[in-house]
Amino acid sequence: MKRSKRVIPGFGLSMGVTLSILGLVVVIPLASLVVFTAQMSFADIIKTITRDRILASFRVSFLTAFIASLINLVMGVILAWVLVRYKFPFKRILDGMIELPFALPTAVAGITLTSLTADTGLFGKFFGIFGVKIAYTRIGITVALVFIGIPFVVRAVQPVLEKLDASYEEAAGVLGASRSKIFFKVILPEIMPAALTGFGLAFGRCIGEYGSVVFIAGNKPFETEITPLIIMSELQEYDYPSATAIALVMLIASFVILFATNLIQARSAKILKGDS
Amino acid sequence: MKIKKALTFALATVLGISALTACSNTVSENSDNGGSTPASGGNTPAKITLTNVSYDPTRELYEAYNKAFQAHWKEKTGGEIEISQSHGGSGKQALEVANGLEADVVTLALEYDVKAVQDAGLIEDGWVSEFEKDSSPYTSTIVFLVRKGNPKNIKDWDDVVKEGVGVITPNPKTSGGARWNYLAAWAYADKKFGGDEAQIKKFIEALFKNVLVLDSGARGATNSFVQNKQGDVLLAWENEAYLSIQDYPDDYEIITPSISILAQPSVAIVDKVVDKRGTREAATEYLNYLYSDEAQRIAGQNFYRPSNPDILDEFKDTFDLNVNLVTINDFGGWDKAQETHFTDGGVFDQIYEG
Amino acid sequence: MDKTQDQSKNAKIVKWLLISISTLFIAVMLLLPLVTVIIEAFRQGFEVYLKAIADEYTVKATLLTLEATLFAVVINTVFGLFAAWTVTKFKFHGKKLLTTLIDIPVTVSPIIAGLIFVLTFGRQSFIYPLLEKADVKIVFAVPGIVLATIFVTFPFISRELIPVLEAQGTDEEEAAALMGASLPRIFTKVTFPHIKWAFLYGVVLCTARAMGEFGAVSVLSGHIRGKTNTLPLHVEILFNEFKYVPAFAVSSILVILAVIVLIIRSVVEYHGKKDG
Amino acid sequence: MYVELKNINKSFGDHKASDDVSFGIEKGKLIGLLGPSGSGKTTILRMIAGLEQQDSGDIIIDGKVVNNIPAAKREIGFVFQNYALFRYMTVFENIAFGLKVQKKDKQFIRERVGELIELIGLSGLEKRYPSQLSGGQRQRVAFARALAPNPQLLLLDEPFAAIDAKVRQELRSWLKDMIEKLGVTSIFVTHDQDEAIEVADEIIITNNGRIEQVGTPLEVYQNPQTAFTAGFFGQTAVLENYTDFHTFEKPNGAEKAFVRPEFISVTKKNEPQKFKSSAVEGTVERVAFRGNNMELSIRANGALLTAKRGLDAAEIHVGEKVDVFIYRLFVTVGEKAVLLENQSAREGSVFI
Repeated sequence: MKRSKRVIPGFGLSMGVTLSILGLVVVIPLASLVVFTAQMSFADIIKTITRDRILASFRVSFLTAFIASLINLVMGVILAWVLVRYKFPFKRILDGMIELPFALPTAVAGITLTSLTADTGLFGKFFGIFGVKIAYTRIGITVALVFIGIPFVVRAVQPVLEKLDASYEEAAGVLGASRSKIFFKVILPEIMPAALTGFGLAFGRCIGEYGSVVFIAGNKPFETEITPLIIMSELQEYDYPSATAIALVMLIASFVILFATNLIQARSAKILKGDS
Repeated sequence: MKIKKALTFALATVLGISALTACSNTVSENSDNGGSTPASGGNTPAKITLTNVSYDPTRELYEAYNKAFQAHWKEKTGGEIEISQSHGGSGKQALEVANGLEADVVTLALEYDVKAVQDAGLIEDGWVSEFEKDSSPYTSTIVFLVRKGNPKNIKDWDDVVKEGVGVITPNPKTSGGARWNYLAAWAYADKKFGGDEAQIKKFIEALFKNVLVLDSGARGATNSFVQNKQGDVLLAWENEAYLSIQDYPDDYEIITPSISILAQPSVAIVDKVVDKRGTREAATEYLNYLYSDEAQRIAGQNFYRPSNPDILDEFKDTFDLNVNLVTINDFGGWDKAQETHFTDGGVFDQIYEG
Repeated sequence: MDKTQDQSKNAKIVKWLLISISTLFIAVMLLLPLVTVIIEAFRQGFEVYLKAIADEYTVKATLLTLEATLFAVVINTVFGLFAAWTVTKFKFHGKKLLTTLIDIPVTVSPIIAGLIFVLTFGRQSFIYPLLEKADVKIVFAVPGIVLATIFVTFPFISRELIPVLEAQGTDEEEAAALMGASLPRIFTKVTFPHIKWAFLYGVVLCTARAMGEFGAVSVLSGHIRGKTNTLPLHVEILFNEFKYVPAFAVSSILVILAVIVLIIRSVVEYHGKKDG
Repeated sequence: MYVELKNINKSFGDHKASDDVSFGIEKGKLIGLLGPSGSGKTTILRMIAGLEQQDSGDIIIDGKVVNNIPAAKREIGFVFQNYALFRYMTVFENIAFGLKVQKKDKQFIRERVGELIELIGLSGLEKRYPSQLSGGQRQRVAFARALAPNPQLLLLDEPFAAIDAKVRQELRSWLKDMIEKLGVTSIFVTHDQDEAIEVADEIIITNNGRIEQVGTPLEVYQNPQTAFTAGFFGQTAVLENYTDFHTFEKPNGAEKAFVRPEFISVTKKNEPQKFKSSAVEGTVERVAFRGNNMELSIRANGALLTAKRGLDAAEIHVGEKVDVFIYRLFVTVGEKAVLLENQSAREGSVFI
């Protein structure tokens, strides 16, 4: 990196404010988690996080979060496409509702979704006809997580799609490509980095989601018990070391996910900007 | 140049931090209006506030009791008293107190949870004998709540473990009430199989095979059973079961099993907090008054079994007094019960992991 | 674009198919829970509803929620502006790490978010004695709630600002700086007009999320009625008291707040696009 | 005629982009669509490609009415103004795209793309992404991509607009050579007169959605038939009262006149001026060095004229009084343009 003199003023001030708030709100608290866990021996940590029940909860959390984010990836791209490319009645309303999961308290969402998808609820009854149970199963968890993750992919893809120059599609069209080919070969590569970023954020958020899931999950060990709930129950057993060790695993997972999305963005930036 | 930059930087950092702490200071003052300030002087203060950290099913009980106590306090001292309630899973509540939630008194589901607060250094040893009846002013037990007409014909624990019966109970790992459920079932099996541990475990295993939803708290379990109509039988606190009957008299019935457990919720003064806030007198009176006839009746009206036998007798039409109740001492006390059954890798984990 | 009858017919089918899928998805996943909340809230008539929302504890919880939201928005605004300025206007080592740290709160489980503050400021923390001496309560008191709210909404404003500032480059600021403009002047006259709408959008999102946070606040609150109960927690309490109608009535306050915020969001976005 | 447009109309809202446009193009020709921005030239190109649909009129390519044939089926190559290279594809993938769409076999694609990369002189850069190429290289790739499926008609939208001046010159001749070599009928859009004159076999001048004139560069330059064309080329000066300058006749309905720099002879007071009697006096307001000549701005009879003067001639300074003689000018009569020779010079020799 070149060391050029900074022309724009305020580096010290803005960096100082940024770092102090960041430190106080994010870094110190996160570090305290690490410090606390570090009081355990490494072997104990490993032993704690590899208990069958905890491994099972990782499986449940990661699997449902992954499926939910995958559904959101596909639906997010479709929604973004529809909202950017088509004109139809009530579009503004549809667009405006996307952030609802951010705004609606997760507990309210959980309670409501549970009452809708339980055997007695509107959807529970309907799917019950086909013998599909939603509430208190992994499907239920997935439904709650889909709800939580909706805004991420849509809001990541939408601006990219809006800015996408029409000439790319026209160029492909003139060259004889069909609509589906244009979409998959030309448009999709353009929006994929954004979509994957959204996917990563949704995935990270879903793994850790608690409020909406506890109501709908059923919480049965090995079946529908999610990791955040395990952390909660470890806390209630005054087992701080276990809780923090498991939390640390989740935290590392968050870091890895963010790191991966950053990598994707860096790779696409490299292709787009050509700074090799 | 470098030094100047560093100075700006340091200044900014200090500014940022002081801004933040300034915020939190104002906030904490806000939150405390009428909190810790009074009660330090010797004269009767204008208003005292107490925080009672309790567990889930006592909401209605303390709502009624607090009113009665306020009247009593006024009569006795002429002063006003305000009581802030906090409810939640018993274990979680204990943990929060241990972590700094400022509670003057705790009224939790089990002795074990109060002990956790004690272990944090907040409650002095010997609290169990500080109040009458091992500091449990009221007791309860575990009963079955079934749907009206008892379609699955559930009479006792044996019927609960039958195949095809859907059971709702909270998770013993996270819910105090659920531990009572578990131990009650264990007590029954213990008697049935004459202490044959392998068979007892099998029995408990069969019970949890039938569990459809394992909510994290007693109230969540009741919601699953009552609101979302899951399962055939809810293993519930006696008072919870009666509350549901009160709300939906046409939908549910209570079945009392032949053997259950005497659940003794514990109350205690949080010494560190009351000393700091100067509320010991009020807190002691608050818990003492729980043993008064008035309070005992309030407990009975809220479907808790009064610990005063005379008052309990007044409610003999409500409670099935013939049930054979074991106590936690039959399990060697809470520490042992916790160690054997509920710690990680304990019997409960073995049931699921095995 | 395709003018053959067949193709344009196909395109139309695809268009309406995608619109239907999107609308159905939003209706089922977002609208229905919303409507359920409202219907349940009014199940026992308007009077019961009014009584529920005029309840002393509900009012106090609403005020606390608004207070926490206000703090979160103010602090995140300060942070967001400074962080975005730092990240986009200067070159320095460790920029990637900084942006990753800023993003971390999005993917950290709310439970862990609560836990880390308990670890940092709770009894077992080494700074607890200091706090006790100064009689500053953080965990299980309002400051803890505020901190948790700040944490979960931490990147919301900076995330909106950074891409806009990045796209805008540093030319204008450099030009202004060369003419001797001071930092406040450069910021208010040159930079801010560019990011006005993105900034407002971030504030709106931050507000929405701050009002609805459940998990993290739940861990840090202590649930003392009338003191440390936010609206989402109050909903849970009512639900746990089997007061379903009041629970949904209080939820409806949150829903209405969310809808108001989302309407503001739409308006902001609309203006932003018109200007941009 | 290989490409023919018949009575094309096209509006965007209130804006009339094409107003009864008709013209024809012969096979193998390189056509320049020239006009100021907003004159509707790009719309014409996009309609030929099928990227826009005309409101009325027919477009005929190779004897077939293509009105209802989608862009993808018209077998047209199109080079976009910004090139629209697919950013996530390498040079090779970009050029191969059209062939892959046609499901050509791999071997064929490899050969054809290799051939084209050779042709555009970018061998060795196959694996680069567009962002890693210079402007000129991108343009060549866009050109190769358009040519890969072997189109019968190549359309180029402002092909040189995004390239810096030095490379532009070079690319112009490269493109002209390339198109001649391949013999593909081509139409390019430009707002740059020099570019059109230099590159095109034939120029179509558009203005306000209408075709003003069609012809070879020389024809269009020398014989503008409309007022617009007359004023469009060169650094024309407008004379509101051209009769102030001597010895031009005044046809019926004549309004104003256009004068190009090369129509003007400037002499210092002490230099001989052949038509001194018909010259007027002017004041030099600005002198600018233009590389191979000096450009003079002269105020005469209230009008500001631009004239050229060789570097060999004696220097002229700002503020100097000079003699200005106009050989010829274009006079507008309504929409038409008429060339008028200075009557004094009619007998004299003409030079451009």
